[in-house]
Amino acid sequence: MTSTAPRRLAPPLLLFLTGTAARAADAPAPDSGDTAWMIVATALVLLMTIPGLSLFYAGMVRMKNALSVLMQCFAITALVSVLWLAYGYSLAFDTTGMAAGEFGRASIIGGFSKAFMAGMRVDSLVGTIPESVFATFQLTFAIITPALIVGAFAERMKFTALLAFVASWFTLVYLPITHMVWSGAGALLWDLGVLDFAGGTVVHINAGSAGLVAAVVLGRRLGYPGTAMPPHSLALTVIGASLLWVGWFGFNAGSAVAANGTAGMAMLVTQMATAAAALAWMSTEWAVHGKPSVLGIVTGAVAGLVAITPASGTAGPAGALLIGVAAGVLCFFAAARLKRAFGYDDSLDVFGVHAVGGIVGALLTGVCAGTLGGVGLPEGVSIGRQVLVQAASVLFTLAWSGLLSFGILKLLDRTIGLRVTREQELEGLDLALHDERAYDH
Amino acid sequence: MTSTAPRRLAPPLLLFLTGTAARAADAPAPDSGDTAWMIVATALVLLMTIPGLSLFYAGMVRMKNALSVLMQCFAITALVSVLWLAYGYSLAFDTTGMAAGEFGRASIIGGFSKAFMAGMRVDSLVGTIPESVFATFQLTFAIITPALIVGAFAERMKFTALLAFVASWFTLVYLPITHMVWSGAGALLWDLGVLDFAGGTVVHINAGSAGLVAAVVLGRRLGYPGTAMPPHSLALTVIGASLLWVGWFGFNAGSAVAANGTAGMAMLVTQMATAAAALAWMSTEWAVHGKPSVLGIVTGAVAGLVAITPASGTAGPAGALLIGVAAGVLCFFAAARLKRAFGYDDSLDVFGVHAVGGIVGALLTGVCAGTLGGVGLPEGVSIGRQVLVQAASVLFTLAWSGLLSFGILKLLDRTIGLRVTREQELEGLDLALHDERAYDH
Amino acid sequence: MTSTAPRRLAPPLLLFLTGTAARAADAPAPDSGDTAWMIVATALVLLMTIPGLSLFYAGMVRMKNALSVLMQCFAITALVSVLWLAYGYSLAFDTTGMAAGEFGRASIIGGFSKAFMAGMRVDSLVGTIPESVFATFQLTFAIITPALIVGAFAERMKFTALLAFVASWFTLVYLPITHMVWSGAGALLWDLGVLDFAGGTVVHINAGSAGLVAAVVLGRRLGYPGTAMPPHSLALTVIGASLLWVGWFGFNAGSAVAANGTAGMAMLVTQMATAAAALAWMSTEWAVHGKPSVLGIVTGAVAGLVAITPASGTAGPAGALLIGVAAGVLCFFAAARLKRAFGYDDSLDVFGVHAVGGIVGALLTGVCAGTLGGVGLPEGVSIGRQVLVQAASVLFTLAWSGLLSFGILKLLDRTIGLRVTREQELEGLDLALHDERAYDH
Amino acid sequence: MKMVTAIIKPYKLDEVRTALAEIGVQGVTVTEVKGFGRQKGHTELYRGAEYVVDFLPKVRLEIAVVDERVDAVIDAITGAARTGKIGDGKIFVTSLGNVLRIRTGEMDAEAL
Amino acid sequence: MKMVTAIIKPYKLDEVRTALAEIGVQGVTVTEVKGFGRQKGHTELYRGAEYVVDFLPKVRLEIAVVDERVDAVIDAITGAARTGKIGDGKIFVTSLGNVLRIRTGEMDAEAL
Amino acid sequence: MKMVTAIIKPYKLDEVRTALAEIGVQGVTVTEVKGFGRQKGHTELYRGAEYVVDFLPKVRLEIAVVDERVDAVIDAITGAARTGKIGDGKIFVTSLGNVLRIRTGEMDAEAL
Ligand SMILES: Nc1ncnc2c1ncn2[C@@H]1O[C@H](COP(=O)(O)OP(=O)(O)O)[C@@H](O)[C@H]1O
Ligand SMILES: Nc1ncnc2c1ncn2[C@@H]1O[C@H](COP(=O)(O)OP(=O)(O)O)[C@@H](O)[C@H]1O
Ligand SMILES: Nc1ncnc2c1ncn2[C@@H]1O[C@H](COP(=O)(O)OP(=O)(O)O)[C@@H](O)[C@H]1O
Repeated sequence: MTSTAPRRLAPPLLLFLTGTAARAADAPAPDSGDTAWMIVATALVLLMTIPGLSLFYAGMVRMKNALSVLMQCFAITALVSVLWLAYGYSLAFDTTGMAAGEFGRASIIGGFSKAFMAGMRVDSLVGTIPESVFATFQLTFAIITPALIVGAFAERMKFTALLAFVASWFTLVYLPITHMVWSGAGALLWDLGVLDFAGGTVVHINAGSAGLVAAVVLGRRLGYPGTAMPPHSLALTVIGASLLWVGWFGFNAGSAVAANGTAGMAMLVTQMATAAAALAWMSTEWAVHGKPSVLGIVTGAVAGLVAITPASGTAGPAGALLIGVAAGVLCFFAAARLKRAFGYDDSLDVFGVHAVGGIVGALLTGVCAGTLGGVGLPEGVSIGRQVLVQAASVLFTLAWSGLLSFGILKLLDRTIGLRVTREQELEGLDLALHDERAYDH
Repeated sequence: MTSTAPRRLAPPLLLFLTGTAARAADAPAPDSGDTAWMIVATALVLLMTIPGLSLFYAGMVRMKNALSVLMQCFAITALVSVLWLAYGYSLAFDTTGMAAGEFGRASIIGGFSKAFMAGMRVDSLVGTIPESVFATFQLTFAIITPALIVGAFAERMKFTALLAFVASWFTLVYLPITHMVWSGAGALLWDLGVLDFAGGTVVHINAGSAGLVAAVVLGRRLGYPGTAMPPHSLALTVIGASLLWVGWFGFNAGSAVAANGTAGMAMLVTQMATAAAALAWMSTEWAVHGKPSVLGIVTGAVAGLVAITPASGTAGPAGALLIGVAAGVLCFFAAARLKRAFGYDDSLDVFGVHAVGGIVGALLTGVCAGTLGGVGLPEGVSIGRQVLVQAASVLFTLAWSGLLSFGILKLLDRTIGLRVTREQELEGLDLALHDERAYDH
Repeated sequence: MTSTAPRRLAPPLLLFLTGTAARAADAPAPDSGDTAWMIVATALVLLMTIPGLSLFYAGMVRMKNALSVLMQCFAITALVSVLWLAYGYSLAFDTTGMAAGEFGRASIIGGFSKAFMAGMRVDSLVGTIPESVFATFQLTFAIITPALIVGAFAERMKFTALLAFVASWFTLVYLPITHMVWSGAGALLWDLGVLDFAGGTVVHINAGSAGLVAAVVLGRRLGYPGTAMPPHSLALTVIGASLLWVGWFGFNAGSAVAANGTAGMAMLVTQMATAAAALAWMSTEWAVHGKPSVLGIVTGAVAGLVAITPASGTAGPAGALLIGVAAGVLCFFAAARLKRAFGYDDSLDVFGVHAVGGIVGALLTGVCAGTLGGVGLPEGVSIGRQVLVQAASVLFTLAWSGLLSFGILKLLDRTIGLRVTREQELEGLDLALHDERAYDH
Repeated sequence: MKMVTAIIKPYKLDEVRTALAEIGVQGVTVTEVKGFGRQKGHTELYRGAEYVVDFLPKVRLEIAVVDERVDAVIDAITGAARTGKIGDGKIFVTSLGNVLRIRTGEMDAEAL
Repeated sequence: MKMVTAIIKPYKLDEVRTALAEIGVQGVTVTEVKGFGRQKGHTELYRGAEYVVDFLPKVRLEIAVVDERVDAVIDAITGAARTGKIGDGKIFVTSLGNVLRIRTGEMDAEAL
Repeated sequence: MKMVTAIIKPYKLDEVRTALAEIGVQGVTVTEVKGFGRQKGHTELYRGAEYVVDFLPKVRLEIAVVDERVDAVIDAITGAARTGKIGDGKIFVTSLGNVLRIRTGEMDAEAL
């Protein structure tokens, strides 16, 4: 069903067409405009993690832990890059043995035929762009996803445990989910018909679920929630959020894998959903607490960015407004109330913003593709059915990521240990783990 | 006269050609290179406001008000985006009923036919790029213009008043001026023949005039000018100024609405005018005060960026040097002397840098288009005549923006009130209005 | 030999082909995709200096000198731009009188035929892009190179001396080396056959050699090495390093002067070498000192970026890993041990990171072009021979830059003086030279 | 000799300094401190985590003076720092054994 | 009256504040200080430059009290700040000549 | 016992610390302060707004010692901190009633 739908706009569509099945058709030709855009989109998504997300997070922790967060994000960037080269790209995007509607090992995970970028030459293409660009673009998604999880266990995790967790989670959670959603016909969730243009499921729900589990397994920070733990530098957080917004154009519009109308519309709806969510969070907070805050409005913007992500290739401007408002309001309550109600310490609200925002977006993607100016659903698919497909994919991802994260963390806890000592936590991770201080003022 | 001049390079020219009159001619085709560049240019102009301008401004205020400035810029970004979607784009760029040389309602303001992006599809084009990209690119200009004004009343305006002011000013001042200058033949200032490639009039003089009025209507900050109010973090200001410089390539070269020689030359002259203005301000300050300062050199760079903006599509490298040096020297005296002489408290020199720099640029645009390596004036237009046209447009914009800003502010003052209380001002806007502190060191 | 080798991928190749010799062949046509990419690449390389490098450096100095570093980088940006317009572009890229294999004045330095961009029109091309874009792109390299040297004499140089030094060094060192390596057949090092895709020799070894000489000629900072001089804000340093990483895509992939497979592969190998170097430095530091640090991992990343620079157009992913690991380990020992052993005070390790990283990269470029997935060496050139050519170019550049830097600095020392007074150094350069403080907290 | 230590509101520092200069006080050492007292603090709110910050930024002045001048100093401070609102601060007076000027070795009254 | 000055570990500030409030102390002035003492500092390392930082962040409390309450104050501080580990800090007691409340002009015990 | 309070130039802190360690002083509490005195401040200039900053960054040391050691402490500080230039700072000596080590409850001389 889906393989013929012109509206199926997930990034690897072109890969699929030119990489395997459609090779017989007219030979793909490189396009310098598409290539130009995708190189820049890659730079923009990298900018989202370093320095974007790093600063967004580092500003929110206490001064004594600011560097530890920057360190974690930077090390993840380096570590995931090398793993991507070694086997990640291959396990995610090797489509050997896949066929639409047939279930097998290859529906879950790719093989090793592209390990160490085997077979990639300067002139290898994916669609109209060099394969080197496609592989690096996808890498930046693989980097930011585990980096997002950092917010959940900030201020208390051992750096060794972080490295081990990220390497394992990347391999056992990120790569399979990416493969299942984006690698093309024959992949589990692709065949199910999930719409996830730029990674609501692959990136945000995936990271958010892992974050919740990690927050619970690691336990609360010393003193939480009694002690005040105000952000040490909201200036850094605002820089980070701003760079996330700007960089997200690469994330969403880049997921068109071309400089075309789909990319343009993805940019427009991204802008609108983000703005709407920022205003929605601000207004809700204003109504509930009496004052609007800058941490609030920027968090609302991030919630909007998260929620529009899966819909950015299919929703229209009006749909974007709906998605933005819903994400702004619901994520506010998730971050401000839910975690307090349940008592877990998801330090920087990875679950409340990324999982909740991602779920809101995933479900509304089903709604907004087919109405409110969206591009329309594949023939024969009703809105209700698409929403069900979206919901199934959400649950599948929550479960896959949650269960495997739990297993990985428990294993690490029993072997190398997850958490710093009480003394280290009191002293702060910067000095305790890295022999450095963030500021010498 | 101007409608046939090949040198008329304001951004909406292509819109005009492909959108209304010239539809009969050969069908416009999308160009992936132009599209790639314009998506990125949009991201760059957004980067100018968040985090660029926000940081430039936030670093210059006292620590207790740092977040309030960041909050204002971020909220403007969100608010203007949604208003742009609702009616802004339509009022600015709907050209229904316009005809070259004919004056009517449509010469001043567009209609509502494009409200909520009505009629915009994934494959709608403006020239060679998707209309979605054109609309988002133009939006980023609509965002930064009111954000510039923030500098004039920093450290004392109520946040509610700010929101109300921006919504009104955007509607009554920004949209008409944009329409009159950029929407094409039939628009008032377009028909007059004004050269404003990237927004010297639309953005800078417009914002600068409003800033001066706002500074006067709100009155001085408590303690000004006796009390020292040094910038709380020049590091942030330098980051902001640097991002403004980089992002301005999107602003000026993006105004070519294509990746071509005009864009390239716009980038080159932008670089040269900015560099010259930075050196000119630095040297003037060095001569006058005995030492060069980093706040000085970066402000000089911004003055150069402002001044080259209207000329960036028509001036050559030598003209850019002239414009840069003039802006650097004159804006220095405007910021350092003029406001002290007249005693108004334009906190961050919106008038001194943006209005004065914009006027210098607008007038010299007339000079440098026709000489010093410029692209030449339309046939039959002398330099003197063009300078007169430029001067008329400057005065018109100063008056339109000044008078309407005055009206809006006075109205708001009598209704919701413009200014925080004395206690709030002493405590700082961050805590008083937003319950937050910028740093917890 | 080299003029026919398809593997010779230095940026000006296209210039050479379309600018002089090959003019008779099919007329070059502008390509909007290539132009789009090169405009953005230019913005990215500018971003590397302001704010990238400025912050990387400013964060590492003591608070009292933070602004002086920002000031130096910003002033260099402005000064070099104007000099580039006046004569720099011409001396670097005017190829009048050059012919492959013939030695003469023009093999060392260009003429003045392009001074003040003479002859450059809106539609002038270099290869497939506007000449204005090519000239601005190259300018950004001319800016960052002297800015790199700032790290060597940070916290003690007079601002007047800095300006004089940079103007002289740019003219006598940067322009000739650029010309000799990149201007095309007939240039000294080009004819020798050196591979320097994006500036390992021109930028990094050149700056690193000057840095070492400057550190020695100026002498140590007061109190070095006894007194602790911890970085005043590692947060700024991490922002700077992150922006360097992101911006470096413009530097390396932009050196393809087109949006094609070479650019794409340059991006991929840049990412991999940087990641590998970051991990290598981190691991080495962890092993040697017992803890990994954020200053370490980001410095490692910069070392990797430096080292892959000359190789980025010729190495494959596996070669990139090798180059990254070698740079990470060797630069660690150069920065942590070498300067302590010899006792010079290269404040921010310009020699240890840029010269050493540049040398590692230059030599391994010879190795990795011909093996490990590289694009292959020109016909008839063995790996051994290429490494010898690389080594000769390294030595030539070290000597040219070192000797001329020494002469310039000694001359300035005897005339205007290089170093601030003891009192100024104790008070800090920000107040002493610029009447400003970085923070008012 | 006495050491007069005053805790005042930060934005009053300039006025107090001027008042002290007017009566001829030439030296003051100033510290930024946090004050807990009767004056209420403020509320901060971060993503729904609301908490009351009960300290307030204050400035602490130390002024060493000869006994005869204590009252004048106290009057100068009080006059300039008083707003009549809670939180204006306190003045503490303690006796001071010796004073020494490091530069010259001068002692006590000469050293002030 | 006495001035009780205590140097404590920063993360103990909240507990000490609470303990003081419980015994009715209404005013405290707090300064962030660096302490050198028997407790060892930490090592910092920047690109191979390793050095020992021998100061530690501490918090200094000043509490003016009437003589009768000195012991109660000392007990409250000690009880809340003691961890038994080196570096817990010191308490210094000095005599206080006069106290004045700037807002009202009240003196001494009334001013506390 | 006495409390010796010294105001010195910041860059002299390391030398003074060393001099104190040499004579066996084991504990010092250090505060960053701003000093107003005879020494002139600096000028700052922001976009034509020029103003004189008349405070200077100083460091304040507090050292509790037994009476016999006061002179040695003063000599150590003076020796290390003196540059002979205006602004070298002051030393104040006040008497100290009691000292208590929080960790152990030791009192007075034992507590130092
Ligand atoms: N007993 C005390 N000991 C030390 N400092 C005190 C004491 N009481 C008050 N202070 C200081 O004086 C400041 C002002 O006191 P507060 O009770 O708020 O108002 P007021 O001085 O008007 O009575 C406090 O913030 C605190 O710094
Ligand atoms: N003689 C002293 N004078 C002033 N402050 C002191 C003195 N001795 C210690 N201190 C302060 O008390 C703190 C704790 O002292 P330290 O010797 O480390 O541990 P302990 O209090 O457990 O003996 C020091 O960091 C310092 O701030
Ligand atoms: N009367 C005083 N009370 C408190 N502190 C003082 C007094 N006089 C000077 N100081 C402190 O001593 C510092 C040095 O004093 P200053 O008059 O500048 O130089 P000098 O100590 O050489 O006479 C001042 O910056 C201030 O911190």
